[in-house]
Amino acid sequence: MMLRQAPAPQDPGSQPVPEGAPALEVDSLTVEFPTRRGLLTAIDDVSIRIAPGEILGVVGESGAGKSITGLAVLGLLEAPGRIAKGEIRVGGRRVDTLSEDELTRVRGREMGAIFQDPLTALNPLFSIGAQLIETIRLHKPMSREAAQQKAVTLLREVGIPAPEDRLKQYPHQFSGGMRQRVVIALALAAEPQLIIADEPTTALDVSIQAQITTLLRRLCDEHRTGIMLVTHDMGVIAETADRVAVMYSGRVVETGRVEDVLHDPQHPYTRGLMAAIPSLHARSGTLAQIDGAMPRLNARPSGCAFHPRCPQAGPRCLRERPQLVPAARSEAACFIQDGGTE
Amino acid sequence: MLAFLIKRTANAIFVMLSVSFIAFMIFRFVGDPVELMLNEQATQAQRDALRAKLGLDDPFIVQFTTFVKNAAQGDFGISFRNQQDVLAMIAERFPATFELVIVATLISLVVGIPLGVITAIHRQRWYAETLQFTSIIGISLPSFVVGIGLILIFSVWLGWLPAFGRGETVDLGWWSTGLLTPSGRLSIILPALSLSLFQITLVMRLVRAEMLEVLRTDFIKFARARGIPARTIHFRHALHNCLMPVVTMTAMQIGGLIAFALVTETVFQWPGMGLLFIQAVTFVDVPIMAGYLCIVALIFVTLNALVDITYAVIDPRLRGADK
Amino acid sequence: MMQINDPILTVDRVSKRFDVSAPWLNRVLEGKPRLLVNAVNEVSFTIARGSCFSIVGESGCGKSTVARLVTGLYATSGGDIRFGRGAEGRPVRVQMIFQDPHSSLNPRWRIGDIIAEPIREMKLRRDEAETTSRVEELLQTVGLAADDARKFPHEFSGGQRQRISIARALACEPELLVCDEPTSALDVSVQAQILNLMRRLQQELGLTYLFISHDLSVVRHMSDMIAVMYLGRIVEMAPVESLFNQPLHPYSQLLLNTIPDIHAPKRARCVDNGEPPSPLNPPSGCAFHPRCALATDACREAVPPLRDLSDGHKAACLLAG
Amino acid sequence: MTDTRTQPETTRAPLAARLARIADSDLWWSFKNSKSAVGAAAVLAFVTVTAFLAPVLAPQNPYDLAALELWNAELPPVWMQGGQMPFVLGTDVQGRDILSGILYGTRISIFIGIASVAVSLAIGLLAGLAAGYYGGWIDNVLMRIGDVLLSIPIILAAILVSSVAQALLPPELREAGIAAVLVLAIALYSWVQYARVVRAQTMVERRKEYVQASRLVGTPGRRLMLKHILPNTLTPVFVAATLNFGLAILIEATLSFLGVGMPPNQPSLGTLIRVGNQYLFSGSWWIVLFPSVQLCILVVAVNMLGDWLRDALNPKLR
Amino acid sequence: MISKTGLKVALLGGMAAATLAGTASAETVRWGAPRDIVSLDPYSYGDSYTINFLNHIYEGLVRFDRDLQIEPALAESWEIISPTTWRFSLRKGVKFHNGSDFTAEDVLASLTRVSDESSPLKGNLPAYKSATVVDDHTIDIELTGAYPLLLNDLTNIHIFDKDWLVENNAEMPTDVSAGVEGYATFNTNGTGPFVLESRTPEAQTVLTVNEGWWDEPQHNLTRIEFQPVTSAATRVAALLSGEVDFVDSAPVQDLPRLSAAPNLKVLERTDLRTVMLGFNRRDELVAGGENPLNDLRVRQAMQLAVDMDLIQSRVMRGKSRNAGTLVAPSIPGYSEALDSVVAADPDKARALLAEAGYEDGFEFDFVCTNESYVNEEQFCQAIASMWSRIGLSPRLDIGPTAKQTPKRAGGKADVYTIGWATLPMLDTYSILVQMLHSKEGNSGVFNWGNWSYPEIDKLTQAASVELDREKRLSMETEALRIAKEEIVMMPLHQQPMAWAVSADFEDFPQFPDNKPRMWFVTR
Repeated sequence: MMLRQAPAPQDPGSQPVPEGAPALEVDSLTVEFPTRRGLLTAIDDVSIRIAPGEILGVVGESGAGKSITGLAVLGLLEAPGRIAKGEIRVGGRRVDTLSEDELTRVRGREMGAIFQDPLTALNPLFSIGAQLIETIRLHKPMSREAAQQKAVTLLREVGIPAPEDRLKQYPHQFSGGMRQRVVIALALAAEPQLIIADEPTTALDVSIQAQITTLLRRLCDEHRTGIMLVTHDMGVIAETADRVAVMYSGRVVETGRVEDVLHDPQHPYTRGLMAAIPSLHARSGTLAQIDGAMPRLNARPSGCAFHPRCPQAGPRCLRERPQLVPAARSEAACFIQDGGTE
Repeated sequence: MLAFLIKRTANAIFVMLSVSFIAFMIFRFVGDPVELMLNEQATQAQRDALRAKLGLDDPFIVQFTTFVKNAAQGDFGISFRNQQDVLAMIAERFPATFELVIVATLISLVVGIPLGVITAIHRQRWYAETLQFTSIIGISLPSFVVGIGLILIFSVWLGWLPAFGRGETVDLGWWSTGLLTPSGRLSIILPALSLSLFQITLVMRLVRAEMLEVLRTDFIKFARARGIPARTIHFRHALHNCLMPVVTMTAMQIGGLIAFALVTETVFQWPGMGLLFIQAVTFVDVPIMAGYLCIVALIFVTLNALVDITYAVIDPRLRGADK
Repeated sequence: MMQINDPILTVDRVSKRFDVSAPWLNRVLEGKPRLLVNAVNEVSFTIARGSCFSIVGESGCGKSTVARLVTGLYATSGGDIRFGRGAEGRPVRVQMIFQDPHSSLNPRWRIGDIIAEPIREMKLRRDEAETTSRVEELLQTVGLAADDARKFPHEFSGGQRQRISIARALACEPELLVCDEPTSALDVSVQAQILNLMRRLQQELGLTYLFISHDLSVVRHMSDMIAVMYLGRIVEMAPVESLFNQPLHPYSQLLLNTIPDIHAPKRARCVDNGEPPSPLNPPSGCAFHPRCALATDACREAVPPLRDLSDGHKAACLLAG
Repeated sequence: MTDTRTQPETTRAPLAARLARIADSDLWWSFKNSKSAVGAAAVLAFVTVTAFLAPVLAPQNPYDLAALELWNAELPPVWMQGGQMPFVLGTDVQGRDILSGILYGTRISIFIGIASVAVSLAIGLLAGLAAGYYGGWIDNVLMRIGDVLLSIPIILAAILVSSVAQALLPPELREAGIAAVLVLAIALYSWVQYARVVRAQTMVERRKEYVQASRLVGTPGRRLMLKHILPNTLTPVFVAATLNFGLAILIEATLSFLGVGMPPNQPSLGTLIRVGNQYLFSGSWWIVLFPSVQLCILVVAVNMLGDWLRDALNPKLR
Repeated sequence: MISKTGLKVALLGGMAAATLAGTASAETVRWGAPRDIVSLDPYSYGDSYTINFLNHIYEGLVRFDRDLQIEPALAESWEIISPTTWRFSLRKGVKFHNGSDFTAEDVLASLTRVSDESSPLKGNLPAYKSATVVDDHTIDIELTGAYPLLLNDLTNIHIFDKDWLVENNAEMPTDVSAGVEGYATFNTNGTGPFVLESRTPEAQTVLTVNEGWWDEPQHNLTRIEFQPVTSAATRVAALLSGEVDFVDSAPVQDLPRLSAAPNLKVLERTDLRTVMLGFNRRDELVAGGENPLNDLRVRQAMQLAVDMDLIQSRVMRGKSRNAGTLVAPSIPGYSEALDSVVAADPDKARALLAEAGYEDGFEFDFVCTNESYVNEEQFCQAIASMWSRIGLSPRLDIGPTAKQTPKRAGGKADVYTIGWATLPMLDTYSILVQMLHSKEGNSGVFNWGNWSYPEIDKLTQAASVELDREKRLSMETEALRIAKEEIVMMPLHQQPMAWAVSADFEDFPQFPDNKPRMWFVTR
């Protein structure tokens, strides 16, 4: 069943890895999709930094570009999407310039991934054990028996009861929550320093969601793994992340520590978003609402992409694009904090 | 599993009963068997006697029951023209058709699968697009035109390969094979090629489509995300997942191929069942037509049932259905 | 505010069973039993005119089935569904808003035809001109332009489509709107728009809502009464404030305990609470007992009845109250 | 419910807007940008138009026995020595102009292709809708019929139907009837494919929320099927129909080649090839070559369009 | 050429060449036949192609020599003891292939078998009444009346081994209707020059030489591989590529190409078979309505419309011989005076039609087969086209013999093709009694149009008992004259027959009856 993997050279990149480098550094990342209606910029000048052991929540509504950011980091953008600008470093090593072969050696070993739907993320024709062992032996040359042992350990670590028996089972024999745990185990197989978790809880029920986020938090703390947690759910961010980056229409509009952004949002979008979430504690008559919807990529407004929906927009917002600047305790890309909107 | 087997078998039996009904209708109503069997000088008394002997005066349902009963025992009657037992005639020609079809199928798999994989994983490259384009021509060319062309080029012009027949055959019990003699092997090349051309492109296009489908799935994306090399992904994860439909289709196609071989057999004068059938159509040899119909349908239905059952045994999702 | 004497809808011990047994032959040969899923099990509630009644629960708990039973898309397997009197003495009209704004509009139809369909089917207007003007009126009511009638669904965003769904539902001039997770496919900012719209329509048109959702914060925002469902049964039913302030059933407590709260993040949560059992094979007695820290032997044996514990706050737990 | 009310004037877009919508659609864009699709469409349009203008364009009516002049038999194409106008592509042994034969033969091929697709579509759509929507015994009966038909390979079914029907047709109906029989022989088989596709799609669409919404306002089942579900099942059917059109042409040609199709005095492309094949070695290669080339061009163009359409309509490939 | 050869060698080595050209030893004939024989039992099916092939295995009491004259075979001599009794002295020392001796009992058993009521071949021996064994090597054959053509008939009555028949329960002819397969259908035991080695129907039948043949072989063959190749194009291809070395039905259009091939030679001559058209002479046409074909002027018009010279030069490639009368020149009873071809005259034809009252023409069914006669499909179309031009509307119906014969024989054809070679009798009497005679009793079996000319009937009956050859022939000629005058049948041509053989055959005699006789072939 197993294809023997040739042991990979130990170091895919050539430059030395700085000690204590951030798990992930994204600088001015721009992702473009050439289409028949012209060039679409899905990600526009996005910079992100994740320290080891830190969970960065990337939050935004659909179309904000948060998942594409994750895929760009993994080097899994689908054609015709391409990185037009910017640098990506994982653990200090530049990865956006690597060839596909080199990337393959980085993926899994340096960075892992967890996707939204655990049902489709596993190959239905291979047993859980086969998939785990394949991945383990790919990254760490070891005997089948040792790999099997390691697989059992991994499954136990992600909280799957009776892991020895479950190795032989196939994905369809697992419940949704258990399957997502398997996916996490697979992502952890080579103990990467960065995990991209793309909506890992969206497909799960509330009570299971909490289990998975708690598991992620624990693994992050124990292994000093940096996690990029991509989600649309502010609640998940609030419970899990250390820092948050709020994305709107392909840009980061606000970033900072979770408590700061949640309690004292500076960007009008973040503020509107927080106010639009119904409270669990008190019942308000009318929810604050942001009129309109996220612009489509091919119809992005000039200047600040948020200006058509922004109650405080001024003429400058139509002309110029705001950059992230310190605002209160976080950073926001808004002229209100950066010299006014006139 | 047992229930599945029973249901699948019941379905197969139902289909076979229906097909034999069609065959019976052809037998009974295409021309009057009495007219076809007697020469024109026969007297009315002879006609009546034969009519009674054949049971043509019995009620319809009795006739059909008799027909099915006989057919189930392999008795399709005697050929009007050759005066031989129909089943024996078909059985005698079965090896020729079967070898042709199997060789054509093997060619189509051996050539088609790699081509399909290549065109899928290098979808944007020029050679993949060229292949894909060529494959359209492959499924569009009528096989008789291909056959005529092959004969013209390889037999008449170049003189490399035989234009007709099966070459020398060797008898292995009741099975006669042409694959064990040099002339037999040479003879099968052109017909098999002509028959498989359509299959090759079919397999290639199916593999390509399935591969593209599978390569888009999350589990492939996830496999890439955990660093599994492209080769492993393509040939272990992706191909594994699309081989099932390919093998299924190929197996199911064998039934159709056996029937379709009659065109090839006509062009290459390949002494198989199809040639027999076409000649029977020409000579209104109804028992052979009816028998051939039943036997092709039987092969078809059996293959389908086997494929379904194998599927149920192999696929972990279906196998573990009781969980 | 609540005229409980004049309920617009009374659901009386309604059940719905789905037959998911293996085919006959398998049962005979493999000795498998008939498998019936009790998707909804003896559910009773009443909805007061003009109020919003919510059913909340996790996937598979039967809440959507209740919605379809009430609208008549499913036939009940037992129990009664009674409607009050509607306008002009005719029976109450029920309409439904669906979860998925992508599949709830026929992609091949123009918006105008989609909204006009109920008017035409039910012959609510005399002629085409009246229908057209009614469609335009409805579009404006839900915050769209009259021009949008010419467009096709794919030209709209998710929020706009949900508005169209609402307009279609309103076209029947219904008294009761069944809303099956109307915002769960929408983004937060759009969700607020739709919730506000629904609120406004409720007030302007005097609508009654049966609101189905898994999102407790949305439910809290919209509802007057809340029913919590678990594995086909209502385990707790209470006015909204009472339920949120003082959940009585352990399952309600678990839900409130595990949902993320942006206003009080990173509170100590007990998340090790197992997974919901399969509805095919529900636990005996109280279905929640395997996950319940307080469960006793009694919980394993009898199905606890829904008891009124205080002032309209009902719970189906032996230990509560 | 009158018909006038089902399609209100207000929502019907003017033609110009409609065209603009088409010109702006993804499908048109994909078409414009696919060289093979444009090429295939152009070839197909040319072949179709010339075929249907055959009575105007063709120098001769090849079906009119009185028009055939044996003196002109086996003339080579005009560019060869001995070639004569107006027989551009030469003549066959009856003095039948090959070009005219090809034009008329293509007309028959296209007619049989279109007619068999139309007939099988009509049966297949209705059967598939009924099976998918009602389920139960209707579904069972229809699908079992489909099983039976599919267990008889198409070429075999077509040969049987066509040879049986030809044997049963009275002579005065034979000329007109053979084309109809061929259409029937092909359609009888291929409706199953559409029925299966539509059935599967119907079972998916039936559960969709827009159908439930329509049920809620009391739309009767028949209207639900025809106005809501049917239009949404057509995309895959459309692709299959295009590819089957090519297949139908091939099958007709094959039957004619085998001698159970169109008769030699009403030749289709397959008949021309069969007859011409007898003169392959005698030097009159043009009798077999040109009809073969035309047949291949026609089917390749159809299949290329079908191929493009399948990719263009496949949402996953966008 | 060099590069082509080089490529060939490079790609396939010598293998292909060796296989294609070299498997046959010098003494093998690989025979590419237009069709298979239907059975190994000569009595099971009245098919002259089958009977001729089986003549390599079985023999009759007499046979044709190289000049188609009758010579002794299994009978050494015969005498007519009374007008109805013939005595045959049988050859001694003849052995069947299984080693048993040939005796009079075998002849009796064979004659009994062939004349059985259920025998499809009984019509080939019409005058036979009974036979009596005189001694081991003498047998008397009783006839129903005086019959001059017995020897001609006997050339085609193959002699079985009685014991072999008895052992294998095959004494009676295979009865199709009984659903019984005969042993003789699959097995042979004759006395002829060749022995059956193997047979796969529709694929290959292999004969090897009979070392113990009683006669001195004129051939030097050791093996005959008989392979049906039904598609003419494939047959020609196989011949050109050297896969077969004899084809007994080469398409006329391919003859130039075949004669140009250095490794082949073409043998051609005109057949004895005269192809002609018959007319429906019943009161109504097939589709209903009054039958114009009963009007002689209409038939004359139809004959005048057809330009046989054009058909001869174009369709038949100049290889056929246009016929003015219904039998070929070498058939006794032929008269050169009658053999004048009617020249085409469409104007006169139209005038005649108008005179008969059919200036607007009429529709009728024209039934042809597509494989019975040389280029039949083509000349039928050409004739239909010529008729169309004088205003008639023929509905051309072309199909395989098996489908068309019931139509023609059953009166479901207004005009039809038929060919007649007077075989095996080789006398005009054959066509008179079988075709021109009114349909009554065993006469007029092929009178498919159902006409009746009492004068022809009278002449035919007189000729059948006239033992004076000259008198008999003049009666036959007179009947032919009436037939020509009345256009009972419309003669078209004697069709060409063309064989193509490998150039290395020394002697490959071709016969006007189009029957390959391998026992005369040397290589």
